[in-house]
Amino acid sequence: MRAIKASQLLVVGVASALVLSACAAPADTTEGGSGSTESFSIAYQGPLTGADAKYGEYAKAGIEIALADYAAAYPDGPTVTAIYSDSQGDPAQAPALAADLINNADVLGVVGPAFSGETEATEPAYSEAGLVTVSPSATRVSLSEQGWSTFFRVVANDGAQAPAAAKLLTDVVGAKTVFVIDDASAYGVGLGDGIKDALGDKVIGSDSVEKGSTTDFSATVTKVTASGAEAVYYAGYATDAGLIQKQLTAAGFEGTYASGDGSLESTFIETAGEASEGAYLTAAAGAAGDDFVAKWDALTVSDKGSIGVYSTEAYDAAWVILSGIGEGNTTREDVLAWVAGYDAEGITKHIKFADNGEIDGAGGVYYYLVKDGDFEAPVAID
Amino acid sequence: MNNIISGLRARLAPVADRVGTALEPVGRVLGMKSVKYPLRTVGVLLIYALPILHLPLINTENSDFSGVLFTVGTYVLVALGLNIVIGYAGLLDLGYVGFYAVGAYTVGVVTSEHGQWPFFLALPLALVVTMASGVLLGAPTLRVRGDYLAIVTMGFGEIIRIVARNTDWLGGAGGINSIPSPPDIGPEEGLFQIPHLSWQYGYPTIDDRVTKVLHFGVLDATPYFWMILTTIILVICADMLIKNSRVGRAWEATREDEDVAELMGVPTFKFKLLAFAMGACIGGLAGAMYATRVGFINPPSFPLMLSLLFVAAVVIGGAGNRWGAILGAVIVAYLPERFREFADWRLLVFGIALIVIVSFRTQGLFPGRQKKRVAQAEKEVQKLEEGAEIV
Amino acid sequence: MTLLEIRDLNVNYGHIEAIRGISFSVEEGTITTLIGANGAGKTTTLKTISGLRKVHSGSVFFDGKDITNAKPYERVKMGLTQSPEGRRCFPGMTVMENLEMGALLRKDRRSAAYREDLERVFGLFPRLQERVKQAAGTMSGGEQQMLAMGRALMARPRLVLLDEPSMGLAPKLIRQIFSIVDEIKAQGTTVLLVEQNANQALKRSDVAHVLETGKIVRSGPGEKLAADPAVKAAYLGGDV
Amino acid sequence: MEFLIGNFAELTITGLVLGSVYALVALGYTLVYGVLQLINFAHSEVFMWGTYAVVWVLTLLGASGTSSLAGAAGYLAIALVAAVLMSGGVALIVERFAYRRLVRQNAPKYIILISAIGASFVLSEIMGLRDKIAGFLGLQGVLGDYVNNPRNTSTLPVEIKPEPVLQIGNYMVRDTELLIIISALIMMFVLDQFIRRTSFGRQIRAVAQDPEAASLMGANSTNVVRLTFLIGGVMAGVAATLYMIKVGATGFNVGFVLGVKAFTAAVLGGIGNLRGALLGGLILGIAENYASGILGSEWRDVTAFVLLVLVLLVRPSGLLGESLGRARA
Repeated sequence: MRAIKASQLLVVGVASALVLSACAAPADTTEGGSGSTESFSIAYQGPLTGADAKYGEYAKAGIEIALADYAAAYPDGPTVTAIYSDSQGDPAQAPALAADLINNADVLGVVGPAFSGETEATEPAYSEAGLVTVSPSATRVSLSEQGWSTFFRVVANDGAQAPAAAKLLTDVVGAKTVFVIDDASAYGVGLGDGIKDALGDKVIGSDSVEKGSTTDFSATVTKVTASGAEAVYYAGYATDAGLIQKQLTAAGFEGTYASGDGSLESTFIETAGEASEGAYLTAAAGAAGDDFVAKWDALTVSDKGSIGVYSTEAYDAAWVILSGIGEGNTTREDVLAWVAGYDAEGITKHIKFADNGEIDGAGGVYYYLVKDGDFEAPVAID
Repeated sequence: MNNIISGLRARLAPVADRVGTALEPVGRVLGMKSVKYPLRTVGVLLIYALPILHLPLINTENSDFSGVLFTVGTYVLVALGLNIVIGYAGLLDLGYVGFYAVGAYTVGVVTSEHGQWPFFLALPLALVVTMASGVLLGAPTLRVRGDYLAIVTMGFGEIIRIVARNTDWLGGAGGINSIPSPPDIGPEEGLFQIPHLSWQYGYPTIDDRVTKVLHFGVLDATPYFWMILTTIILVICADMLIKNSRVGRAWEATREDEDVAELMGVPTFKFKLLAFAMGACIGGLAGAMYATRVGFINPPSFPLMLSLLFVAAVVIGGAGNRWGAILGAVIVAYLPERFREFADWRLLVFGIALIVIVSFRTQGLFPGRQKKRVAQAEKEVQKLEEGAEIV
Repeated sequence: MTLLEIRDLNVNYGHIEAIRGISFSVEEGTITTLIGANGAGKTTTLKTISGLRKVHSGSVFFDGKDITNAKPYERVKMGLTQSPEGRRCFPGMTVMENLEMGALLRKDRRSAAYREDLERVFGLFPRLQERVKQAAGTMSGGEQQMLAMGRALMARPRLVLLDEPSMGLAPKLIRQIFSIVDEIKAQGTTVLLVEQNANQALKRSDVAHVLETGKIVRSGPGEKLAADPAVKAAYLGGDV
Repeated sequence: MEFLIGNFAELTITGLVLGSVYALVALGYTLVYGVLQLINFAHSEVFMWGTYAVVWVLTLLGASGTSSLAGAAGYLAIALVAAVLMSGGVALIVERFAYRRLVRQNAPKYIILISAIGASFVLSEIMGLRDKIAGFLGLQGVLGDYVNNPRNTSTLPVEIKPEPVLQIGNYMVRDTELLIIISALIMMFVLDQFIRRTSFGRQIRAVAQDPEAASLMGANSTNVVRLTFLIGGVMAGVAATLYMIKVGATGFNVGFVLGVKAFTAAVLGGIGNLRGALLGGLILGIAENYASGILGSEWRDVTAFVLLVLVLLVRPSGLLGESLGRARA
């Protein structure tokens, strides 16, 4: 009997739904109110679980600090909370998450998407919905070339990093021959190809190792040592970067090792061990200042992430949106306009966006030298 | 053809009768003699209506429900295809994601990377290409048996992904972006608009969201869900026809005992290849729809792990039973989205669930009907064994 | 003294009753034979005694102890081994390794008693000694049968179950196998024999039982059953 | 090609090193397959847990800094014991919870495969969530360093510096490389003798060939299966130690990738065949290196699988055939 009742109910439910939809006027679901009683959200889209979860953790630290700063700077402004949307960095999962954020009228801006792949998959929707996104870490060059009105990033793209990295290798390191390795990811190939273009015939060899598919790089190591290159640049992520350097050193390679922003985290030094001494890491990101770390320490929220690469960029991205809300922009349209016209000093660089959403003037590209088991303060490459 | 239809009818009649009998009281209440067709229609309509009803309990938090339903739809489609390979023909394919990728890449290449074909023209091409790739991969590999096939297919799945990554013509590591949505049918505003329900206050109210029918925008996944649901229904119909035809019986014979099937004149290799190609084709269909919905594909979207999830879907549902495969797909695709609040624990819980489900339902949740028959027969065979002594 | 006792044994396969309430006992130092047509339940009875099949009801006693629910290896330890139907030698192992498998649970691998048993088996089956290093899978059917029996004896059992030892063998070999069965008995091991080759089996049985569709329909001393016209008509027709 | 010839010795030896690890892990797959005809998908995680045992025990012992291989020998011996215990234990747990019930019920192979895949997820996720699990149990304070950053790479606290010891061709072989190859060969030899000569080994082979006949001989098949998993786990533990000596870093997801390769190696050599696992592992390791050298590292996995398909087309049951039972195993 129970089953019958349920199916009857369903039938009735469908019928009434159709009837309702036919005659009822759309109900107003947005809440009215003004001043400090209003509440809005900013969202983060990126990996919070899965293999890349640490990037989400790092971004979370920046966003939480920005929220605390916002509450201090605009005590009378609307209440803003953060929604963390866990895409795992996966283009397949991201669209449904983005749609949910778009359907949530409280969300006025998105910090993210964190990765380039998920950006490709979700930005068309954000763009159509007019929900502004400011990415702290999606660096693929092509992202700004697709005419998305809502796409902004506070980080220089791979195109800016590559020539600077090439310059580091030739001018600072003084290498005459360079071996370029990429990790066959979209990021690694883009960066690696950029460096090869910039170095021209100084590149005496290259190889491509798949991210995470092996921990044994002996064939690559053999290639490097056989080529006699004075420097190696690895375009990829920290663990593999560390393993390659360690195995290179073990095989007697004595040249200079360099890698990019994907490797700029302690994992690289831990993995490479002593071999990491004297390695260069390039990034279009400055270091988190003591001030930033102190603010993070002072945070009282229970889950405040941790500071790492792109934490400061996440802060800047969040701040661009939050300051807009604080200044009284409480519709998506206004926030979008605010971000597009933003022109102020951020903690990583001066933030002003070009029409395509790229950071104007690209900010600087820095290198970090590994010394005594730690990254030294960044030095601008110019 | 007549054969097929009468076979189909004979096969379905008892099921329909059983359903009819079970639902008889409902019919009496509604004052109808037979309710199975109206009821089934309502059921299908209800599934179509799911994305706009946003029913509490099954609605997903933090993840757009129609988007989730679309994802579930792709898994269901994939599971139907893989069920032909694993369930009907008994070939363990651990590289099925390869065909999914081929379908997606075909659409990506002809609609965005190297052409501007409309989606509905690219779709048939994707079917042809995946079917061809199924034959191409199947021809050499299907000669190896059993578990070797599993590892070889797994290898092919990986090869497809790596080749896509290393081939610039296929977009390389960066993948293919700006894959267009299917063209709208009818006017820009959709044929008509359907509002969504909201359960914000515990009872249904009309939300201000509307879905434009047959308008494939990037914001609303509902039309895509309807597209894939319609495809699923068509595939199920085709699946029923084939399963009950001579081909279906040949698959069954091949699966149960390849040598005996050969002796009875079944060209087993041909039939295995057919199963492989058909499975590939349906997997490609799912991949094509995925590509046009997400608009962006790259090699990491097709990891080996996905193959394992697909196999898990088919097997926990009950290999050989299409409804079981569908249920399995729903479990594998929907539950992780529904229970997003478990966030980091999802894969762990999923792993535990896999172990628990299979250890209590050793034939899957819904074993195929012939599987049940086989299980029954095995008991009898054991008795006959006794008499099969060679003198 | 009664070595093995079966009481009211019932064994089912699914819903099919393979053994329906049989009872019999095996006296120490004798040869007991079960004969019957295909599907009568002979092999099932032996598998149940060895613990490969679960009992539905009834009980099995060995040496006065209830072993109805004992594991196969526990029964082997107590001195109950079987040479299974179809020989079932380990094809990938040498003759010696197969014999050693038979003595798996013995702890006295280095003792004189063990060597004695090995000598005894080689005495019974000289062919095996010639082929100690040959893989069992490459030997003829008769040789494999000898190996299977020798293997069962290596555990130094008190009761050995022989399931169709003459199956598929040439007449000359069959006679040889049966004379070895006599020899085994003479050396003091009790034998429970299952045979289709009823004539040869009955001749040397102290007691025999006729099984039909899971039931014992006739019992008696072997010679007497062999003379029974009904048994003769049913089982001794075209026998060797 | 010129590159291959010029660096033949180096590519071959480093390939052998890689192949040795594949081979040791492949043994776990091949043993379980030999006895149960099942692919133990969770075996890769058994290896992964072993690598963590190495890291943890060295952290516990307070090892730090850098050391030569000989200098760290004491530490490594203890780590080896820990890894073997850990991997062996995890293998037994897998057998108990993912296999035993299903094998007893004679469940279809696919079902057992799914159970194994489930176990694989569970094992790697437990490792990846160990901080949260420790927090849940209130042990975070006690376990501290051992459960931090579970999704990140964990590195060996003492860094082992390889020293060149032996010139082969134009390549100076490092001591670590020599150790790995020799250890793998020794382990293979020991295992081979164990399976061939001991009573336990004979039981394993007997159950592999005919489980019912084996139980008539008094073999306890539950114990044999357990033993098989245990041996596979022990070998994975040895592999894990060697792996950590060479690579020095691990992560919760290192098992999957290596497992796929090791399994491929087992099939290549003939699954169920111990010597096949060794041969398959070594060939795969070398082939991957040669292919990376000639075609570029991005093609190495493709090469591995293409090699497998080609071998299976010519020899449908692997290079040496399936035969855990053969007299000459």
